[in-house]
Amino acid sequence: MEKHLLRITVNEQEYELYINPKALLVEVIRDHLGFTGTKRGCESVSCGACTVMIDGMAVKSCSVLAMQVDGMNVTTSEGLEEKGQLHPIQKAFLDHGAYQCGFCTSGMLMSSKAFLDENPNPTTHEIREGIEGNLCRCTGYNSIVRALDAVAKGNYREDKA
Amino acid sequence: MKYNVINTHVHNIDGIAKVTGRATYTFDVKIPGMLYGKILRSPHPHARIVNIDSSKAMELMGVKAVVTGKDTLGVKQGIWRRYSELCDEQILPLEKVRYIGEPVAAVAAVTEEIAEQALDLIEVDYEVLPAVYEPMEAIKKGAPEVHEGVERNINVTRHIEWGDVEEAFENSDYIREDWFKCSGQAHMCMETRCAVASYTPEGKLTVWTSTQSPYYIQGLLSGVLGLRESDIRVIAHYVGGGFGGKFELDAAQFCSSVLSMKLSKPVKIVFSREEDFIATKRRTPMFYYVRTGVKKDGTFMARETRVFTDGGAYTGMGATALYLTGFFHSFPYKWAGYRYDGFRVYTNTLPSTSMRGFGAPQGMFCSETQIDLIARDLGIDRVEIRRKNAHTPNYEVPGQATIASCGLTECLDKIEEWIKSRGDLPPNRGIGISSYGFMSGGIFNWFDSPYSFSSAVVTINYDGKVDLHVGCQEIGQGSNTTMAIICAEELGVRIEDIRVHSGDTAECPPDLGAWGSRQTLMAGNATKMAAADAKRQLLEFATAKIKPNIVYDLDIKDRWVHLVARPERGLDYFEVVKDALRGKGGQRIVGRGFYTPHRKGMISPAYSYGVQALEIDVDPETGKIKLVNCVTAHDCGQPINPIGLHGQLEGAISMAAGYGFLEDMPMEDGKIMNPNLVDYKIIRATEMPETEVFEIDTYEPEGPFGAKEAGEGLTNPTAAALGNALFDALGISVKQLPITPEKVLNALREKKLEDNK
Amino acid sequence: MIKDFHYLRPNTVGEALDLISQYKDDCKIICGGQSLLILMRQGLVATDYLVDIKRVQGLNYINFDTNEGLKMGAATTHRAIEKSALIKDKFKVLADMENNLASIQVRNWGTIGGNLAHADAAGDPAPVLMTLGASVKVGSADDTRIISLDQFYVGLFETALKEDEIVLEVQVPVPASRSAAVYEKFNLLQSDQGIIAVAASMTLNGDSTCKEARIALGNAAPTTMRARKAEQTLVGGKLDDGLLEAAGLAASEEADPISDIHASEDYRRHLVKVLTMRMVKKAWEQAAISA
Amino acid sequence: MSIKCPVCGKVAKTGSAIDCARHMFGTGDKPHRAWFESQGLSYIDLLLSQTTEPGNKAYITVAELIEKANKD
Repeated sequence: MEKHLLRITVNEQEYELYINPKALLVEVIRDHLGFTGTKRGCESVSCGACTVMIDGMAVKSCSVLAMQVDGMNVTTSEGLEEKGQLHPIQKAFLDHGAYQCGFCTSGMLMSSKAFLDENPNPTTHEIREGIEGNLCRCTGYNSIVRALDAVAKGNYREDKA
Repeated sequence: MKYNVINTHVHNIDGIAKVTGRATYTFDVKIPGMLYGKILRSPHPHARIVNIDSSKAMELMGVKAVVTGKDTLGVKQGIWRRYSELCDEQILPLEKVRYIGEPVAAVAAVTEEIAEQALDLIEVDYEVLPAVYEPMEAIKKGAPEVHEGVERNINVTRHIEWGDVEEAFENSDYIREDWFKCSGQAHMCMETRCAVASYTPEGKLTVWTSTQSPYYIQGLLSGVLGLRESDIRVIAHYVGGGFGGKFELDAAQFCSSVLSMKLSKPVKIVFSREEDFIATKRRTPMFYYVRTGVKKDGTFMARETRVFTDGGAYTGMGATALYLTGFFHSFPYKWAGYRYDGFRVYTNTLPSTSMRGFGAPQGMFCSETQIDLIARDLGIDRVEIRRKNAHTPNYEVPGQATIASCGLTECLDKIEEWIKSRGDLPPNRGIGISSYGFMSGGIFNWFDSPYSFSSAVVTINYDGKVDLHVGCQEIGQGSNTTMAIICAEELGVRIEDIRVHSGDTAECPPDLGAWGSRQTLMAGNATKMAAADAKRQLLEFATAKIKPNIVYDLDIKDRWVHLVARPERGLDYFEVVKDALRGKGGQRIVGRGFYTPHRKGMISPAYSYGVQALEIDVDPETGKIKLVNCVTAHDCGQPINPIGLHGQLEGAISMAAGYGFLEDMPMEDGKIMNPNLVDYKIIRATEMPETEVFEIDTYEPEGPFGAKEAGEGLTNPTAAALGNALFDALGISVKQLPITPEKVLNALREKKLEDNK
Repeated sequence: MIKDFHYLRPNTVGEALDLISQYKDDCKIICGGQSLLILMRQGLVATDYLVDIKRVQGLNYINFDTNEGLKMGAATTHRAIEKSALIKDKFKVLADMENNLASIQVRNWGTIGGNLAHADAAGDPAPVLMTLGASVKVGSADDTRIISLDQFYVGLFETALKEDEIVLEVQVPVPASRSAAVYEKFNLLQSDQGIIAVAASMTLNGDSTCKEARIALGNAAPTTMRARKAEQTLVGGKLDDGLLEAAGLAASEEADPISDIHASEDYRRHLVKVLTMRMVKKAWEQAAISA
Repeated sequence: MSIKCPVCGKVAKTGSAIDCARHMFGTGDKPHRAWFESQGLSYIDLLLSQTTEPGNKAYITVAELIEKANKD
């Protein structure tokens, strides 16, 4: 099977690699590039643990061929920190205990980031819809909703942080 | 009493690793030369293994080994090690398979893909045997034998009785009988079962795995592999959820170990989500018959309950669930006479076991549903009837349990208040309530551990940093943080002074692990004792330095070593540590602690209590239920970690509400029909109700700083509260879980017919 | 595990159609591919060549004009449709439907053309588009043609597409005056497909009697279907409970649902009836005030 | 007359056969189970019907046999 050249930018770092075109984006991110923050929890595009941002959009990286994002920008949870500082959403997750086992957290963070970038002043129902593609078996989601609501209310703006 | 660390806003100490993607789960472990394993599973619910031919698979390029039962010691293992007849599972069976999905062979190859291709090349001849799928069928004369020589497939029976049940019924004014069916439920941990086993020629085996009890896995692996316990190192630094499904030996752990021992290479096995659904274990399905006698005024007199549980193919933890469901079915009420007979029946289905609540959610669903029916029949208020019969502090459940702290009555008052505050509800709205309670760790030791149930070691370094080694297991419930809080409080330092070491049998003392809500109380007591031991040693030096009048006591708070009576007189903690170390010839200060319950009855040293109210909205045309509000009055003794506590509460609600109206594992001829996350329904953010919790303050004398169970018992009330809310809204009672829209609609139809009579 | 394949990524529609006519049924087309990849991972679908049209130029647009109506390129994502101000304004029912289609992640990557061509009877867009009288423009290397959605679905996961054809565009006519369309699915989780879904569009005469009714059922048969008997019971009628009941009953009888772990056939028929009554009433009332 | 348990001789407070049956089921130890079998009944089948069918059939059946046993 001829390999294809994939040019991809992950967390602001450009990579060039030759891959079997059937490789899923999540496989490239985890197995080829070693960003293991991104997880996998199902084979049915259901759980959202593999959620990353592609050109700013939340997408389930298990549902996409890596070749389909050739030349695009991918962000994973490892790419959220800015200059070594936690992103406001990460801080809010800590303050509100918006994770327990932590296995869904990376995907949850990426859905949250993409959602708040697009809708900075959501209602709590909109927040729930924003993360409904991500399963969490531990928290019951409400702590995550509170965390995102706090970020939206500006409690984590740099000047306040 | 004022605390510096306990019940303050403390970040989970694993938090930063988890919100930055740095936390490395077994799922992420990759070591040089690692091979990938896959498991061949039985397509038959019941069949004799005639022959397994793996020659073709071995010819496939990249395949390194194929193992079957013949490559193992053939040990029948089980977690009830004290009772050999209950150790009934060969993870790679030699004789026959007993459920669809049971492992028959395992492959190791250079890639996961090749391993999977190899599975198709293994030829297995089966002699298919007649199978049985329902306990009520399996128990009949002439039903297929799941395990040879087990009469009527009855695996375990349990009898609990106190008082004179006949007399109590005789003295009852009203007797009610009901039949219930409680479904199974998948643990559905986000991280599927997985393990990386690495055996080296020195004869040592290291296993990274997703488990609730590294010590159990170490012990069980030792038994099936013939290695010394101490030559096996089990590592579980981050675990993607457990919920009762990850403290028995699983096929990922066993098969990767067998393959690694054969090849002396690391082997990784990760279950697919489908494997995790069809071939691990599940919440125990139960058939309940409940006969209850009460006085006109609502006083509970007698209860006689018979339960048949679907055990599936093996025992596992199911034997414990059979006992606990019978005990907690009486909970949290007083009965003059109580009799429970439980029968666990083998079937050719996925084995059933412990799952968060451990049998209690089933028992309480049946009990609390019937209590509302009785209250209606007698025209008594549903809160009143519960208050009248509620457990109270220092109550003894005859021959079973001694209750110390109990805030149940206060919880009932709080919930009654909240219900009143809701005023008149709009049509098709209803509020249901359910009381609950749960154990703070089990007293039973069927595993036959020679070690104390929990141990901890506190080591103080020259710089004042404290290393806390505990065997209790962090699985997301926050035990590392809880132990750090307890240690910091007792020692008088800050949370950032503590470094917790857990999840590694080579570093940490043995501990039974994370199940039965045992860690806060048991590991917490061990940690507190270890910290107190270390503190005592520090205070010896401090006393020598301060030279106070002998009548003065010293203590440490927030890094300040001082006279209790004269807090301003004291020394800096860090200075004292430095001096103490020199005084000990440079040896670090080491404190030890351990805990094993004694003289605390049959079940547990302490019990949590609470009452939950769930408000729902029903669409009477479709039967669809929407969760609106869930309010819980909760007595967990002294809260240790408020953020973690709230998270446990909400997480339990989502899981238990799912059990009430969404989650099920329907089967056809032993085949699970929804082994994926499209067809298996789990509550998502949009289905989760608003939640509120009232903490009811009590002090539990047996618990560390007065704490007791907090997270698991909360799985017990929600399904019952949901059913009772439906009863409140539409006057119908559905006695089969889950309460699906279709069942609601059928119940409404039946009610119409009744009303028209 | 996915079987190996040759991956082809044409840049233009022309290149794409040439490749497809060259490889015919030796190739599969991937757009968003979220459903296709699941089937490939399960080994249910294997292919020698995979033609990726997700980023082909000129398949991603939303246009509207007052004569031609609405035109959407096949590679337009669900999310783009959901967010489009134009669609919110002219075809709110489409935007609302998209808003409840799976999750944001899926809507971000999935495309309208891919969804329609996948031909899942439980898919959300098809019933809504059917009631709006929509068609799809399909094309091959030699030819393009228009197929009404009513004729597009021929069997379980089966469309009228020839082996060398793909969907290029979705066309929705300008809604008649005094008309309105609504959609509702019954599910247990908001992001799920419907156990049953019903879309209805009502067009009224001046006296608010029913001029035309279009009712489409999702997941009520092997394919998305029109409930024509129910529609006929409504034409010429006045809005009242008896008429609604009759329409609901007709729809539940002409539906052909299965029994599975999620619902029995009887319950599904019941849901068809309830939802049809609700949707017709809702559409009727909206149409009445729309003028 | 007050009914005795044909196995252990216990007399239920009410002395009624049905309560005696309840006592025999509840005790359910080997000797008591053996008695069921000796009457050509299956303890387990009786439990099964009691726990799965409405009414009180199993107890009534056994009560009748107990009365019989007490007569002779």
